[in-house]
Amino acid sequence: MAPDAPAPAPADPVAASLRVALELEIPSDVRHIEAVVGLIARHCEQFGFPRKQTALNIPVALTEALSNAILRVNAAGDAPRVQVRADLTDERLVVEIVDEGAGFDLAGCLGDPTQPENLEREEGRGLFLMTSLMDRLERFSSHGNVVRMTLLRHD
Amino acid sequence: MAPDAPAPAPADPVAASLRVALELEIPSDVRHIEAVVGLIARHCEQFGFPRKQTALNIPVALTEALSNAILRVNAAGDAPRVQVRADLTDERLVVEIVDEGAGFDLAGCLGDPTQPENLEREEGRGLFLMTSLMDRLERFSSHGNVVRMTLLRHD
Amino acid sequence: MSFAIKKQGDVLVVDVDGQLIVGNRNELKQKVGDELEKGERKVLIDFSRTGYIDSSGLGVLVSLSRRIRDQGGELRLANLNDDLKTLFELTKLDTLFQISDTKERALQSF
Amino acid sequence: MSFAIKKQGDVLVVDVDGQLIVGNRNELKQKVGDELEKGERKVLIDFSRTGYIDSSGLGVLVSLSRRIRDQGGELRLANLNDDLKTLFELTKLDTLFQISDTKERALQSF
Ligand SMILES: Nc1ncnc2c1ncn2[C@@H]1O[C@H](COP(=O)(O)OP(=O)(O)O)[C@@H](O)[C@H]1O
Ligand SMILES: Nc1ncnc2c1ncn2[C@@H]1O[C@H](COP(=O)(O)OP(=O)(O)O)[C@@H](O)[C@H]1O
Repeated sequence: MAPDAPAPAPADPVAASLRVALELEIPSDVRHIEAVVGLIARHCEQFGFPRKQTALNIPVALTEALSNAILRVNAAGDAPRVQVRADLTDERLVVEIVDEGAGFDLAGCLGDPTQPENLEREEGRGLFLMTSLMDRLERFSSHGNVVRMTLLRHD
Repeated sequence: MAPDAPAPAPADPVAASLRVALELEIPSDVRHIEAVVGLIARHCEQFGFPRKQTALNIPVALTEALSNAILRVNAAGDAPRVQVRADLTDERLVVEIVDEGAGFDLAGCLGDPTQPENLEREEGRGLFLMTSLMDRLERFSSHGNVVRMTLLRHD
Repeated sequence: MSFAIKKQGDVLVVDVDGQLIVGNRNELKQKVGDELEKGERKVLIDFSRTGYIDSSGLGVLVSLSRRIRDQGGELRLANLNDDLKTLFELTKLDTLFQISDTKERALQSF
Repeated sequence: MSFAIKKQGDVLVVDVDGQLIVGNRNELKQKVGDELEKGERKVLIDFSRTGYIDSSGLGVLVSLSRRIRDQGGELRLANLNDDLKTLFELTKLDTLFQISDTKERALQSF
């Protein structure tokens, strides 16, 4: 390697190959939502996800999933906890929210809050926003009720 | 919850329970070392590791492990790659560097470069710095030659 | 996050600072509710300093809107950034609320 | 990372900007080597703008030190921050090099 004319560094394989997994657990309390959302949005920012995704899609969809997990299961008493797992690459975010509830029928619960008769309802926009703001929404049971959301990075 | 006197938010369970795993792979080329080191040091900073650890212990030990992996195995030709895995919590960093070489006898290779007769040698300080700057250094074979370093967060 | 409430002429102006989400929506509901009980009838909510709003936050806006209308009052929203506009469009709530680009226009529209 | 070389009186002053590690140590070795061939004998390496140094970087400093001494010259190091001092102490290289706290003191020490 000639010191005065070093070969150009090859394209950035660190960013291209990087995969980041986050895992955390919070008590079932809505006051922790913002910290979790901030953490995951910041990691997506560092990966270069566009501003709209880190400021709108990710915070809103994640807040919905977390508040559903917290509010539905909190009623159970018994200090339930919510687990959050995020898996991030250059290309997509996959985030899983796990609560201790019995789960629910995703398709059956998904209404359309934009219908005129629903427009003035206070509730019922959470799952709708999750599907609208994410590319994929899944629910399954695996050591708890898991809601998995996938967002592709669109530039 | 009375709106004018909300209960104080409980201690930060997000930071306390958070676990971050990073995985990446680079071509065996020393020019990628700084990017990998910067990435991992930055994540440790975000976890609140003290400045000395993120500016000295982590960068130097990681640079040693990466350059050993790159320089020892590069000779083999055949576009070898180096894998890096970091596992981070509030309490410690565990980082593994995996090369495609046959491995080496860690105890046998560990000399003492501070002995007077070694002081003017150009080589032989890498493993010594890794053991000095980290709390634990291990080597084993598992889909390649794995060097694992553990650093406890000391405030 | 916090809500600042002040009077401008006969309009109650509410600034939403930070997120309007499940964790603080009741605070907004209560604060504006208290003012309605004191007799306020014109309410302007200013979102120029707002981050994001979740479905609970939208739900509180819907409920306040109805409550104000039922008492013969009027509600205006102002200064939604592009992300918040997207949110109101997605949920079609842009058809339910009277939304102004600036606070001045919102004040004039009462 | 880069190396800036300038003359100050009869002393060659080398600023190490950024890391001194396996990826750029040869550049330092070569640049200082060239100057030695041109007849320079007093060399001061200034670390005030240096990040971290790895064992390869330390190795180059050791080899330059020997080479300069063999040619009847002198090498001084200056402005090591606390982290770099720790590194020189760990490796006992603080006993091999003449290290000054400031550039002025290093210049006076030749
Ligand atoms: N984590 C969950 N556990 C149990 N039920 C859930 C969960 N998330 C959503 N649901 C069900 O889906 C329904 C619709 O949720 P959503 O669209 O968020 O509206 P809202 O929460 O405002 O009722 C909820 O009323 C609930 O029955
Ligand atoms: N990843 C590796 N693969 C094979 N051998 C290694 C590796 N890392 C270290 N070694 C062995 O350990 C020895 C000491 O390494 P080190 O202390 O870093 O000194 P240096 O690399 O300067 O010789 C090396 O010379 C090499 O034989």
